[in-house]
Amino acid sequence: MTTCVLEPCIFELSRAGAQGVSLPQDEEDAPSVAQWLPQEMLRDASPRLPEVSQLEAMRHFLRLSQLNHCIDKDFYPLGSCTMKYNPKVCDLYGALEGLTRQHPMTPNHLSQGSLQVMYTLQQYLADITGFDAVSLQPAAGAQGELVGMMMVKAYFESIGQSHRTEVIIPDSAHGTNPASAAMCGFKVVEIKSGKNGLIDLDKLKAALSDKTTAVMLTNPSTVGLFEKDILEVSRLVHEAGALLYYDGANLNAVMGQAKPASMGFDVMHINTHKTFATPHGGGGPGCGPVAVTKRLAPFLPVPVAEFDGEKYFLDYERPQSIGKVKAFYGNFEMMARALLYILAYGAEGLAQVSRDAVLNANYLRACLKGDYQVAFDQICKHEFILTNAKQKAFDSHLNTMALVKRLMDYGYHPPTVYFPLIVPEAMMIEPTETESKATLDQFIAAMKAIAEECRNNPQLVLEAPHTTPVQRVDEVAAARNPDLNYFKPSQSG
Amino acid sequence: MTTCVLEPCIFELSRAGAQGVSLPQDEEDAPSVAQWLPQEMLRDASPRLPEVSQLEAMRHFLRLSQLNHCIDKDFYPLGSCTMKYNPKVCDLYGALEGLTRQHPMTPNHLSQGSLQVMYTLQQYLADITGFDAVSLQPAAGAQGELVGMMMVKAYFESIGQSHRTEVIIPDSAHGTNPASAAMCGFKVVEIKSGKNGLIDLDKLKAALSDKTTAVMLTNPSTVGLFEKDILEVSRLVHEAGALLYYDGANLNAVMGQAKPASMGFDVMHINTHKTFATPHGGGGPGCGPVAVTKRLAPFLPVPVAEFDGEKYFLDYERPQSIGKVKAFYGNFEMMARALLYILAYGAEGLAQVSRDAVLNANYLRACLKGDYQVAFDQICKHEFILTNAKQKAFDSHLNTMALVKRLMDYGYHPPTVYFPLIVPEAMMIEPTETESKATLDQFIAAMKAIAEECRNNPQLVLEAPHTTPVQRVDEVAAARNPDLNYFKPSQSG
Amino acid sequence: MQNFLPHTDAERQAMLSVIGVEHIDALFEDIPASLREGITYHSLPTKGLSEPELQDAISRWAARNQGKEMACFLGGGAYNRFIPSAIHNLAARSEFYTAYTPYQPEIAQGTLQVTYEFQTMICELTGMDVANASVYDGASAVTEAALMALRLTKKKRILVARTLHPDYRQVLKTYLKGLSMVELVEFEPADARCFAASDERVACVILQVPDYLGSVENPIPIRDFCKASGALMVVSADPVSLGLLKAPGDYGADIVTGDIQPLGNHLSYGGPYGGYIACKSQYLRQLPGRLVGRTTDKNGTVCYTLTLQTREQHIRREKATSNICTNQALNVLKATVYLTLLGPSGLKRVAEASVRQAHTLAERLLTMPGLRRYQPEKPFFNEFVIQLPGPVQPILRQMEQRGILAGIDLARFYPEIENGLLVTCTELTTSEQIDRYVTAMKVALQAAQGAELPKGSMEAACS
Amino acid sequence: MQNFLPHTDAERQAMLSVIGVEHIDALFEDIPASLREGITYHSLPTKGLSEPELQDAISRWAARNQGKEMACFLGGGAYNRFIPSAIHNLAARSEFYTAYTPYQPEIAQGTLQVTYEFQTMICELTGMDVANASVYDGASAVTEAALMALRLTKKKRILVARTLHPDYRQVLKTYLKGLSMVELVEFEPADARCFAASDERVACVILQVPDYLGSVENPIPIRDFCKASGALMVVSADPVSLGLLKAPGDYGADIVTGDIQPLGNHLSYGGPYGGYIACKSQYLRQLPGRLVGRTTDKNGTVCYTLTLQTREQHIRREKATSNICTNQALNVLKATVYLTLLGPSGLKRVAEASVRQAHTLAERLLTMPGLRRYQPEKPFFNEFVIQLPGPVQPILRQMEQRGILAGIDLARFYPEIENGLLVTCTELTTSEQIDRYVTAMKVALQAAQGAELPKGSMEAACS
Ligand SMILES: Cc1ncc(COP(=O)(O)O)c(C=O)c1O
Ligand SMILES: Cc1ncc(COP(=O)(O)O)c(C=O)c1O
Repeated sequence: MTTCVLEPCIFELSRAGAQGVSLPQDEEDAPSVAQWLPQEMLRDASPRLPEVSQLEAMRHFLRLSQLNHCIDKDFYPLGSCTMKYNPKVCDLYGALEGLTRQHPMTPNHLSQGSLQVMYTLQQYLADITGFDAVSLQPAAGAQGELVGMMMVKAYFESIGQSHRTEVIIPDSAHGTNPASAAMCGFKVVEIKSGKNGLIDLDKLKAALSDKTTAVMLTNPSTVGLFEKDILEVSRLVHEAGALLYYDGANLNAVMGQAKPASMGFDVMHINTHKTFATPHGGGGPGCGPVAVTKRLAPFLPVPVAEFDGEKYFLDYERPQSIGKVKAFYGNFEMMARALLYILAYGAEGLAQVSRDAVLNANYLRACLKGDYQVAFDQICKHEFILTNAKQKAFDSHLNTMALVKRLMDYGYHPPTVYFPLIVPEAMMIEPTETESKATLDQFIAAMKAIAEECRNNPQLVLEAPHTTPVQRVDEVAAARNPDLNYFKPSQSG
Repeated sequence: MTTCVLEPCIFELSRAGAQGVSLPQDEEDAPSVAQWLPQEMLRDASPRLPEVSQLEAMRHFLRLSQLNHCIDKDFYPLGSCTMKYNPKVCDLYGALEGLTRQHPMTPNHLSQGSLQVMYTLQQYLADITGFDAVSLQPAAGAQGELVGMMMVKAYFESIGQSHRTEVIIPDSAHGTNPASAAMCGFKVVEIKSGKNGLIDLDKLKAALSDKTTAVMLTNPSTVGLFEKDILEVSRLVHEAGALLYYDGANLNAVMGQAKPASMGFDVMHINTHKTFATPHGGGGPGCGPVAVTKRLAPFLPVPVAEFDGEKYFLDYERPQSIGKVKAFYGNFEMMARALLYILAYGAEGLAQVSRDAVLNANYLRACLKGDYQVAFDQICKHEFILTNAKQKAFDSHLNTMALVKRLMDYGYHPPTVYFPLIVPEAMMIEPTETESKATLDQFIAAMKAIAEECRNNPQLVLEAPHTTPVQRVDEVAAARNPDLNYFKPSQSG
Repeated sequence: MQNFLPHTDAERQAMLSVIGVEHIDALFEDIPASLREGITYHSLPTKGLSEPELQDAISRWAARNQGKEMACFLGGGAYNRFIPSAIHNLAARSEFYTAYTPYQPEIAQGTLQVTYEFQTMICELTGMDVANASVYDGASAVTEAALMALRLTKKKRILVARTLHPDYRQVLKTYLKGLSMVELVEFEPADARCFAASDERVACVILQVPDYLGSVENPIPIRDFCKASGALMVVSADPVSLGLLKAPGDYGADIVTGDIQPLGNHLSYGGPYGGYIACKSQYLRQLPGRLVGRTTDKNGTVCYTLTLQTREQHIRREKATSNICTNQALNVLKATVYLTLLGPSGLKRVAEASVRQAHTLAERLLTMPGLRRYQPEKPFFNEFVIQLPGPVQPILRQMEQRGILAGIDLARFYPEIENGLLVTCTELTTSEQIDRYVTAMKVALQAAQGAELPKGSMEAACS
Repeated sequence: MQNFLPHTDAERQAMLSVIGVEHIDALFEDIPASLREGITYHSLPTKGLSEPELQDAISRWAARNQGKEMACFLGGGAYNRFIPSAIHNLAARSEFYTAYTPYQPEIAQGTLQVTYEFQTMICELTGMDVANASVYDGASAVTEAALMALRLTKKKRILVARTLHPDYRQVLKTYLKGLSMVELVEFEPADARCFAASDERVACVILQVPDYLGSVENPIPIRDFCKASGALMVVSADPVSLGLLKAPGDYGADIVTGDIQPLGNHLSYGGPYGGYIACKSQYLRQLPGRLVGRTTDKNGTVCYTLTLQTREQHIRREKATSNICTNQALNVLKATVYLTLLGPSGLKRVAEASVRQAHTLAERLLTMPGLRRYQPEKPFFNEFVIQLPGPVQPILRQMEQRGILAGIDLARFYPEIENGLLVTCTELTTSEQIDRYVTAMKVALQAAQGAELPKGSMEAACS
């Protein structure tokens, strides 16, 4: 039997003179470009890019691809990430040269298709969130947060309250929240969550002051529960003269049920690559539109797509705008895909998306709570948290990481682990609405089987995974001696 | 560890009410179609087609796909099949609605693009083969053979020689040759090959008579050797008043070296899915153009693409035509892909294709002959034959099938086995020109390792494959109790 | 220019020395010098085109076709149907697209299982017991069915409906020409006399349902005739129609054939499509083409394999059931994905929408003076024949100028139907297109009445 | 309508009973009733569109854009380059397209290894030691580099060339606004005085090579200034140019950034593209974004994993090097395949052809009376600035009518360049397009001289 050899690095396949694509020949009498460029700015040595035939390239990347898990292959119960299925009709985008070959500096009157997409998506997102205005420019959720915080800052400057410098963030928040606030120059004030993983109103009150610019919340929170006191929170925040930011990563739970603007939020971002199914592509690209109330609208990044009743155009005339956060207008393809997604579902369909997402999560919770400790055992929204509490009783080494690595042997991607930080040994499970009951039942069976293994054969679990292309990757060595570049494998770091 | 469970049959995944694609809703007041159709012709029960969500369908077929070997993943040394790499630029076809959405009955003046493709390909194939006229209509090589034989028949009828009823075919020929001749009503006269797997001139002379319509040859022959006496063969055949048919499956060996028409052939087919790289798609589709001399041109199937100096058109005015063998005009997409392929290489490139194909075959032969018996050990063309002669000395069970099954464990597709029939235990290896030296060297290493295993550990080989999704499929049971239909698993047969 | 060839010259030289020759020409010395001398491909470009140039070339071909911008009322065996996007994504996967015929089941379970699923789906649609892995197209399918019938019944007479697709009839004729003594007789289904008395000489009767002209006729008289005559009943059927219409097996067919193009395959100017053949299990051994069977492997895992290969040319040579080798596997994949995505209700809906649009258009056209339906008493599916008051071609040219491909001129195929135009609707036909069709037809008829046509359109008519 | 939701109503009910509630609404009772009451999405269609309707919608959007039919002389940070077809095939594979961030290395080696290969290629192009797995785009890349420099030097002054892409400068400004005391100073690279004396306050100097106006300037004075001032030298560079031009690391850059759009990524009206950042290894700990490292697994197999994650927000929260989480992984894949297919000679050829076409066009334009090049003494790469004798917009409208996107009007970005037009060529620019450009420009200039423009084009000019 051959041992499992993974694919060599592309540079190992390189052979001088090989080429993967044929380019036009220079004409016989083509002038040398050296005459036009300063000699000292020309390369002496070629970059060591790979030289391989097209077939060698295809095989290399095809084989690599097969080493990946993906949502089109199997379930991805990744809490907070909303790994839902992306309808393939969106892939038509790539075949339409009218969209793919449109240069961003093409004048408005020749870009009406693209502008229509942007304008319509702005309208729809405003409607879905309940806000007044939308910018599609941010490239992802984190950049949306940053834009939101920048607008908050600009707003307070515009009303002469530059003394406000603090942002209050619960300890359950995603890491991007404090990071974005910090990038904006704010001081982050972390508050401890209450017993249910929700806001502790007393702690909030204590933290609020005339230094507070904003409170950043995720709702449903990162433990998968709706902030039942949200209206009270909003009242308190606004009473303190601060604004309320909505991290839209969990929007998938509440469509058709509640609009963030109605909850009392002032500004939010949306992760189209979560809620509206633009695919993750192995880590990106995404699109992180921000939506705001009228009060904050003047501060939106430029340009914004507008419609004058006849034509769509890009509006740069926004004197109070915070400026730009991306070259051009944002990740346009993701906008087109998100718009297709929204059109595919319609208003009723989106409401059903959230209902099914919540149904699936509660179904899993109900079926798994016999075998695993549920961190907050009550009706949840689109996700919930398990821990290893029951399993570690059998063997103290049975931590969350061990449990989820074992899940890979059953063909599943592990849940999100060790997040949120407030639940020790968290396994956060978000099934999304696109998973069928059959898939959920199989997943339940796998989880139960693992629980059983923990009881009877903990070693099997502790040594997992057993069937993956590689097993128990040495991450410590990777960090200690970073090898990040094939030609310079050792970095001082 | 989980056991390897393959994918369930799609019908097992079916759930009443699920659907994989959303279709337009009927309008509220849409009339029932029952009024327009005879009641007794309407279905009583629905067909049991699967009912699954789009995600379930995607996962099912994606998982199935990953169970396949393919040329884009690894080497396919399949003799006679010319499994070369298909340049991905040809895939652009699928994105161009001007080509994909053209209905075959669109009038000529609105189909100039398609007709230009057909006309140009006809011209190029005529040039490459040296013939005068080409029909692109046959769907594959076998249908090309049939068309060729039909034309031969029509020709002899046209000159009043209907008494000719025999076709001479060497015993080394591909099974389609006798089958095609038989479908055409001819009597097949098989002649034994000479010692080198080539035509035995004496046997040929003996077989030729005034009953002979045609001799069907493959050149290079199916043992991978050029018929060195081809000019003499041609003289003999024509002296007997018969015609000479060229099975073009091995055209990949002689481009830029010799044209079949110059060799003395009168008619041939081309497998574009071999020589010109339209991909195999798991068994098809292909395209099997026929090329003929002036003498046979009047008999070509209708229509033929023509050009009047201004416009392309389909010519049906061919009174002596054999008729049609396919609805419409053939596998048009394959024609477009073959034309792109020819354009990608140009005249010099095609000559290099054959040089490299032959180089690769001889390189493998030279490197493997120490470990395996080469059936005809001399300079070969694009393929050559090994046998198990050396290996069976170690263990009489080490037949060709065992050897090649073991090759799968090394990641390779087996060579063509037990063909041609004239070489017992044949393994026919055709590397094609798109394989790099590195790939060939790895394959050689694998073959040598297997030779070593045969010596030292024959059991390992005899029980192979060990790493494939399934192993040693029970083909006897499959044939004895044919289960060809999920809902009717047992057939009387 | 490297094209897609991987070797560098240095590698070539290294390989030659391993072989033991100095120059590549040494590998071609067995080819007579007279053949090699002065060989050129003068009509081809000397050097290959680069990839940007190839991209450009194919885009220009596409741009020179006008079909896709027009409203398409063409049918006649090739249908402009909705193709779910997921099909392309799956069919483009290298694992399906660049795999060879699944002769080695250990590493071809993907293609094999898909084919088994396809066979089952075709049986469900047709009401048959077994189906093969495809033949070339609907024409070769019905032809192979006729050949099956000849072998099975050992009789020599084939009755074929004149309403079978004209191309299919031509293919049948071409194939049968080779076989001595076989008699091919065309009949007019409307002519009840054909089947009044049984005929022991008949091997099979071939009909198409719905027929080429769109009509759905009662097949029972033919079924009864076949029963009485010991002939096989062969039905050619658009698989989409079988989402709504009775499975031919349910009204007595012995062999059912057709083309799977409408199941998720591109129009592509006529191909590649794919033929299906399904039959009752007693005819299995005479079924041509590949068959996939379900079995188990040495570990007991359920798996699939090509089976009953002794019917095929690579084993049986001149005694094989057919010469077919390469088939239409990728089209089969697309059809299987299509049927999986649509399911029974989706397929039915597609069929219904097509029927509904065709009847809507027909009804509106038939209110126009001068237009008649051919054989108006017959029920029809999604196609129908309109008889125009004058020649068809000038009307088609007029309609084209309004962006409409109005139908197929029946003059070549059915000269007996005066000024006949075959008009097709599918589920993609929109109400707006129907409106445009009706308006354009009015204008075209008026122009035609206005005696002389403008010069330009007459010229176009001759091309 | 099922859309893409898998459950049937029966299944929903069954699941509710397992949960122990009767109605789905019971799962939403924790949401205040006041929020739930009367909620509607009035601007959305009530029901989802079917797939045929969606296919139609997206085709209509595409048809309303005119860019692809026109000869494109637009550049300015987004380039109309040749994209090898193999890229699409690979990027469309579900295993790449629908995978999540590779947090679990056991089942993400594909994405991880591709990223490692990308990091290496970027280092080869830039002459740096390490590169990250991407940031959002060229603008955020240069901005993150500036933030790195602030952290590394603990200084507060940033000098940025006025010839850095105007959007990038705007983004930089927007990001820096939040940070107190940081001073952003624009300089004019042509102005030698800027760097005459060293300045200890400077954290970094940011320049673009070739710059936004296409010029290739001598970076040595700035390099010397940085050395003397203890400032970091940050260079933003089009990666295609680095196939021909010296790696910035070779002339002293500390951090190199840019946008990978030109490496096989679609124009797509501005995104998604992808930013790269590469730096010397001593700055590694301040590099933002994901990094992939090579290591081994428990069996000793070479493998890849995300590493040094303590720099990132999910570990370090407000102390992270950046807030970035989702990045541009799929664009990275495309760039990696692009560079693999082209190799060093292909990339060089693409760069050379672009330079050659730009110079051909420039030379021909500069023979035309009234046209001048801005700063004609400077060498340029594949872009250059032409100063027109009059306003740019009417000329652009005229050129558009001849199917040409003639360039970027610099009025908004560089009002100091009177009537400036940035013109770009790439390897896809054909000689025929250059001829058309020259002819159209002649006509347009004549029309402009003829005082009044025709009415239609004036209207268009205002849109
Ligand atoms: C709760 C939460 N907030 C913010 C983000 C950041 O979004 P993005 O990755 O799109 O930048 C995420 C993404 O994982 C998240 O889960
Ligand atoms: C020598 C030879 N002849 C004929 C054929 C038949 O060609 P096709 O499969 O295209 O019908 C083949 C294909 O395998 C072959 O190898």
